[in-house]
Amino acid sequence: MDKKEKYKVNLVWTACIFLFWEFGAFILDKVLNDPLAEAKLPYPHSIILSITQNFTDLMTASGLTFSRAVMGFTIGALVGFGLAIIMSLSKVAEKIALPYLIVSQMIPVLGLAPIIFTLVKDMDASRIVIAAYITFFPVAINMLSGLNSVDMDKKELLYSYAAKKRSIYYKLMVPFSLPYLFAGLKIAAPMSITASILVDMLGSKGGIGVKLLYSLYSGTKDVFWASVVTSALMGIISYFIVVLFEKIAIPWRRQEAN
Amino acid sequence: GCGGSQQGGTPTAAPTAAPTAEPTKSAELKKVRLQLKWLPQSQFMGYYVAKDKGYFEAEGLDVEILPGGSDIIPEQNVYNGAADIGVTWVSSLITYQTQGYELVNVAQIFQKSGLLLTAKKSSGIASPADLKGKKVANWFGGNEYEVLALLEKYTLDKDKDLELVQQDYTMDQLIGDTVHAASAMTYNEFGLVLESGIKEEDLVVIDMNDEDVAMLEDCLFVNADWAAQNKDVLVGFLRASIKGWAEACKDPEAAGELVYNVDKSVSKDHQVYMAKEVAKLVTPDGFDASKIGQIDMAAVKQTADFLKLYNKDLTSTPVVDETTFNPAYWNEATK
Amino acid sequence: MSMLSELEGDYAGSVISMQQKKETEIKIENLSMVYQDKNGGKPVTALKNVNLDIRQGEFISLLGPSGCGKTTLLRLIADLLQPTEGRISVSGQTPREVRLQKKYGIVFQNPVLYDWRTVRRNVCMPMEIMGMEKADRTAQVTKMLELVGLLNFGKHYPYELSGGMQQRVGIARALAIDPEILLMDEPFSALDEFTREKLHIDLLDIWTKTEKTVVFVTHNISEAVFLSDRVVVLSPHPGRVSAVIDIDIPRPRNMESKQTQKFYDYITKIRNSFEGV
Amino acid sequence: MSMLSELEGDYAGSVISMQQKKETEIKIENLSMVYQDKNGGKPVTALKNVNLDIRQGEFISLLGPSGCGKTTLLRLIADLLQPTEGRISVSGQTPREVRLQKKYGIVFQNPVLYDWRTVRRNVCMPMEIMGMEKADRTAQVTKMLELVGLLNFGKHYPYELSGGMQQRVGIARALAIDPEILLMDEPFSALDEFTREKLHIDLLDIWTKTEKTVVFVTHNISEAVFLSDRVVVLSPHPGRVSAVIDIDIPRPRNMESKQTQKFYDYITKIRNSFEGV
Amino acid sequence: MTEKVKNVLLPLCFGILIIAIWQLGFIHAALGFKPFQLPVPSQIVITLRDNFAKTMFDTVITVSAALTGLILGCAIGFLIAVIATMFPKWGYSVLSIIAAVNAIPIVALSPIMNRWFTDGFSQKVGVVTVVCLAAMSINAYRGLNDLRPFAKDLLESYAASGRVIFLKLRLPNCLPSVFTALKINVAAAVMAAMISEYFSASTSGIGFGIKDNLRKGIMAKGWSYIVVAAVVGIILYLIVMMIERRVIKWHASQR
Ligand SMILES: Nc1ncnc2c1ncn2[C@@H]1O[C@H](COP(=O)(O)OP(=O)(O)OP(=O)(O)O)[C@@H](O)[C@H]1O
Ligand SMILES: Nc1ncnc2c1ncn2[C@@H]1O[C@H](COP(=O)(O)OP(=O)(O)OP(=O)(O)O)[C@@H](O)[C@H]1O
Ligand SMILES: Cc1ncc(C[n+]2csc(CCO)c2C)c(N)n1
Ligand SMILES: [Mg+2]
Ligand SMILES: [Mg+2]
Repeated sequence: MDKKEKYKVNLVWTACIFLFWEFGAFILDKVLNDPLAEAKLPYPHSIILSITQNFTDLMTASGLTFSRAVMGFTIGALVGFGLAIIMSLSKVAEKIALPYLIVSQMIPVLGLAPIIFTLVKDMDASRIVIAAYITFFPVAINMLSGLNSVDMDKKELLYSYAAKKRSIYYKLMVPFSLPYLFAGLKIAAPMSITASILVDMLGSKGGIGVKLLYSLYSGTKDVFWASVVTSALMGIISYFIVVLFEKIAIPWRRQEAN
Repeated sequence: GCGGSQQGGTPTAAPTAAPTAEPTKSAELKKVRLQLKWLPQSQFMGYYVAKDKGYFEAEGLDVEILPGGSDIIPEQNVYNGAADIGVTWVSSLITYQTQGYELVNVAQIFQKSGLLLTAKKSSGIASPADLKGKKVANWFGGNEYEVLALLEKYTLDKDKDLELVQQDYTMDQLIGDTVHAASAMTYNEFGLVLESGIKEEDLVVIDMNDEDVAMLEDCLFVNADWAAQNKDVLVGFLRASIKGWAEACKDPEAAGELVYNVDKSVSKDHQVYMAKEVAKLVTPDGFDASKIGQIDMAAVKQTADFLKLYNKDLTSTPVVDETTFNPAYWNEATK
Repeated sequence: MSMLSELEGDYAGSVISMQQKKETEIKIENLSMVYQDKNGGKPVTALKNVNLDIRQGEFISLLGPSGCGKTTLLRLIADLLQPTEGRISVSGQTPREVRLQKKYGIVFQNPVLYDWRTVRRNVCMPMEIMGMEKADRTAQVTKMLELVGLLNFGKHYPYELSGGMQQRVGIARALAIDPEILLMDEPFSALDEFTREKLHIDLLDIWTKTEKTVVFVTHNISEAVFLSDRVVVLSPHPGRVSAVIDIDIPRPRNMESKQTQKFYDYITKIRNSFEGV
Repeated sequence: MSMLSELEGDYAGSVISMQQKKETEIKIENLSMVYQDKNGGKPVTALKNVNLDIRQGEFISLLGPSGCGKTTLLRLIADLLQPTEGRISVSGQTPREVRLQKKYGIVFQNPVLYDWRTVRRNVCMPMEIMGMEKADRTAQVTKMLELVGLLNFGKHYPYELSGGMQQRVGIARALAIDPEILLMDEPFSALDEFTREKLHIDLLDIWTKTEKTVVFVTHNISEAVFLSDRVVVLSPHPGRVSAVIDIDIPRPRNMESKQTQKFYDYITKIRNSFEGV
Repeated sequence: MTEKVKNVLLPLCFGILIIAIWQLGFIHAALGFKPFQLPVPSQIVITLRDNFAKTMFDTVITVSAALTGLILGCAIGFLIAVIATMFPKWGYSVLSIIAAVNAIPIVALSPIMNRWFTDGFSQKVGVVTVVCLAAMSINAYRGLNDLRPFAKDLLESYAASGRVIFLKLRLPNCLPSVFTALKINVAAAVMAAMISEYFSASTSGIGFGIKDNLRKGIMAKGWSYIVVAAVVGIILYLIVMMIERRVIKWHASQR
């Protein structure tokens, strides 16, 4: 598919979603006469209107959230990557660590935040740590499954040269697992936005999370939905950034494009 | 006993040295972090006014107001040092104190409870007794004790006679009729319900103060250790805050606008509405404005007693004395 | 046919040969290898009681029917697999020690190229591990690609190559680091006869110059005879050594060597020892 | 040498052969195939202006140096690749139509087995697609595995097989459905000579009985001569037909056929046409 | 020691070590925590025992919603991957839409679901479903399309229909990635179910137990719910691993 066609497809999709949503909102509002129509499913055009009205506000907020997400994502991805490497280096480490990685995902931020605050002291740093904490898991699991899927014969080639662990990872394990890693990153990137929004709510002074919280609390539904849509847009953007990096990092897979 | 540590004591040996009234150079300002219980809004207008008018600065303080949020627990943040002074509800504070947190209430900003239960008249609820068999919402997490007390008063079993459910941030459950009665703060949620287009005459309101189950709400509290070591700072902070509150309560309209300009979390109208309502809680009818922040020990005792009765998780009897509610700093600040 | 009976003698004494001057390098004693079937099937005995001495600098070929354990034997020598019984020693050391000294070069049965590396960088890889200088590496890659006739495809990725071209990349990669012990598993099976013949000559040339020990797996009897000092025939299920034949064709060998009667006799002989299996 | 000059005549007239009684089945006209290099390199012309008629029921072999485009040609016939120029028709239809009629059976150059299927189920797969009855399938699988000598390995997974065994599974799979047109890409390259010879006979047997058209890619000239009605020699870069040689050795052929002078002469002839490339 | 025993023993020993360090107050000493800030294991266990019936009831509430959402979310996510595979031109965009949905935080989703569904269960299922979409669709898509060279050619040469290619090639080929997604999603599902209980119109469930107690500073009880959640997470994870071992024993990762 060439660029032009891709562009066309995306355009059609956007239009379709818009129209469908508009229709759904209409049904809810005018046909079912739902008193909460505006809260349940507002008209997309009114959301767009609200986004344009609050444009600068939303942009500063999403800028803050996005930058925090980028930091959280970077740290989280690195940690996830590192954990996967450690777990694939040693079966013992994998057996020990895996259950506890699951446990880590079961501790909600509410329980975790006080501990992190005490450990890190600085609130802003804590927020990034928490965002990273939420992000690392899919990266670790995906990368690990990539590392575990490396063909035996490809490994044997390097064993036969008595390559050091480091070069085995550098030259084989990691490049082989890149497609898996990128699948993990594609999951983690929008998730880091979610995480960043969540930590916005940890008493931050700005960010989309604050917008969401304030608008929910104050019943300003248009701002709420505008924030929801903005966060979704950030998700798409983060996803495409990862896709872009994937295209650069995995040139040998371009064959599949056709 | 818990919270009964010695060093927090010496309440009688309250700070004597009055802080220098003249403004200090900003370089020498002492940094103080105030942790709000909730979002920046007129509920906390006194501090915003004090900050805006330079009252804190005059006390040699550089106060940073930390907004609250869904996962922010002021008691925790003050205790572990992420903040110096906190705003919370007394009922919640006592729960923490009985756990062993050496936190001290140093000023009681709200003298009355702002909590209501509200329902649409169409739900058939006319008085608390009618809650039987209905779906009633509250936020829980330490905000439910007054409602529990109310139910107890009307001999309604919270598990059997009605369905108590959790309320999210919004009032949509009430508006959308998925609950019959919902909790609301006079200064906030109730206003939102009205703003949503429901008329006041179509609503029933159960006021905790009228029902005589009120518990104390917004207060200022600190870590006992910190207070002992930063008496001057604390007293200065209280003095400036009280000044701010006094001014805010005198002209809530201006205060609401000011809060709106600091942080546009809510619309200006709502912020002003909130300011007016909050003023009624800080300086109720007949309350001496110079006594803003005074700890009414009788009211504290009532709050503690209710808690003892309705909070099954309380591990020990609440201690209400000067280790937990210390008026000395307030006394000093208002001298 | 007189030739054949003359050879018979060597066959009996198999291991003790005329080239005794050279010392034993790879000593395989009582080697057995059983693969457990993880899915509940019967275990497969790939090798049973294999004894074989490979001398230093020798060019030895392994012949045998498909599935008889040739690859398994190669992998055991290379320490890529641990025997269930018996032992291998290489110049008195364990295969592991030798592997860790980076003395092995292996051409795998299927080329095992890394998808993410171009042809050049695939060939380059072992040299990177050996810590060779960048300039030297580039020169050596060019030389090796020239040898296998792929100079024009250096920048291509493996999926853009034909089967035989991929195999040649594998050969270039193994030869590039000039290993002391070269283990080749059907390296030329996907090549046409002309490319193959060219590579035979090139390989013998390299071998003569560098005095490597070469263990060469093939299905092509004439190839085995042409290249080897000795040909080992394995029998299948379980794999055992069924014959070891010294190839006494003078070196250097060339195309003419293939026209000699001796050459044909050897082929016939091996063929027969095969059929006897 | 008299033999050779006798053959020369056929060579000149190449396409028009003595077997004109059979109609042309696969007609390849002006076929060219250029692979674009997606990574910025030069495009590779794999095939250039190839013309070839393959008759119905013919056994035709493709020979040519590594990388000359044999696999590409096979894939073009099978409609797995679209030519950049020219056209192929099979009994007047496009390759697509023929493919959709499930007339092809392909043995790939590397076995392409499905990791998640046992040997039996790999062989079974095409029959499932053809909608064969379960009982028939089981019987046919057993027959095919017996043919390639893998009856004992039916329950094993591909990774537990040797290279040659994997290749034999691929052969069994292709033969199992008895396709009208059999395209085989170096099917026997990983097999020892004996297994190979057995399969030659078996394949010819099947071919005679079923009158399939077989397009057979190989590097082994004698194999090509032994099996084929005609041998097509391709030249590399870009791949063109450089010679088409009719093999006029009487059928049924057997081991004795290989001992004839004619056989050797054909081999020499093809070898020469190769070298002329 | 057999492999199975090792699998259980190693993490168990590690866990016991951590619990011991925790119980003996080393963690508290290192971080400067008081036991009432971070309860010690014995406190948690005692609380759990005293409150066992209620905790189990809450667990059933949460886990049933989490599992329902998990199944729904994985099924829909998988379907999306299938659509994106079957209609590469038009379907592929759905994956980016999923990425967009994945960026809507649970704290925003929950109130939306609260408005759409009136009961707590459906609300939770709604949230969990949405949360599980991305990991499944992205991983399954990779598995459905990362085929070995010529694997598809083989089937195409037999004129296998798209359906057959899907059933016989893509589906088994994507199983390892589906399991990867499942592993991520069991953790995500329990977590999402818990968080959505922060806002759900009910007063039961693990999430409510955590929020209510932690906010009130009743740490031992709050943490006893966290422990239960962790145990549930591990059990679900182990179940996925066990199924994985049976279903894809042919895969390199299982050797
Ligand atoms: N997918 C591809 N992309 C780019 N180039 C290709 C691709 N497949 C084959 N080629 C090129 O086309 C040419 C012919 O390849 P092909 O596989 O047809 O050769 P072959 O005759 O089968 O060789 P061999 O005997 O080695 O298998 C080669 O030069 C190869 O580099
Ligand atoms: N990983 C494995 N697991 C189980 N069995 C195996 C494994 N590898 C090989 N085998 C079995 O061991 C036997 C010998 O295999 P090997 O690969 O050594 O044969 P080979 O002589 O190289 O055959 P070919 O000439 O076909 O390559 C075969 O029967 C095979 O089924
Ligand atoms: C999640 C949530 N919890 C509690 C409240 C109730 N509330 C209203 S004002 C206020 C601050 C206390 O002074 C609080 C806690 C809410 N709206 N949302
Ligand atoms: Mg082999
Ligand atoms: Mg080929």
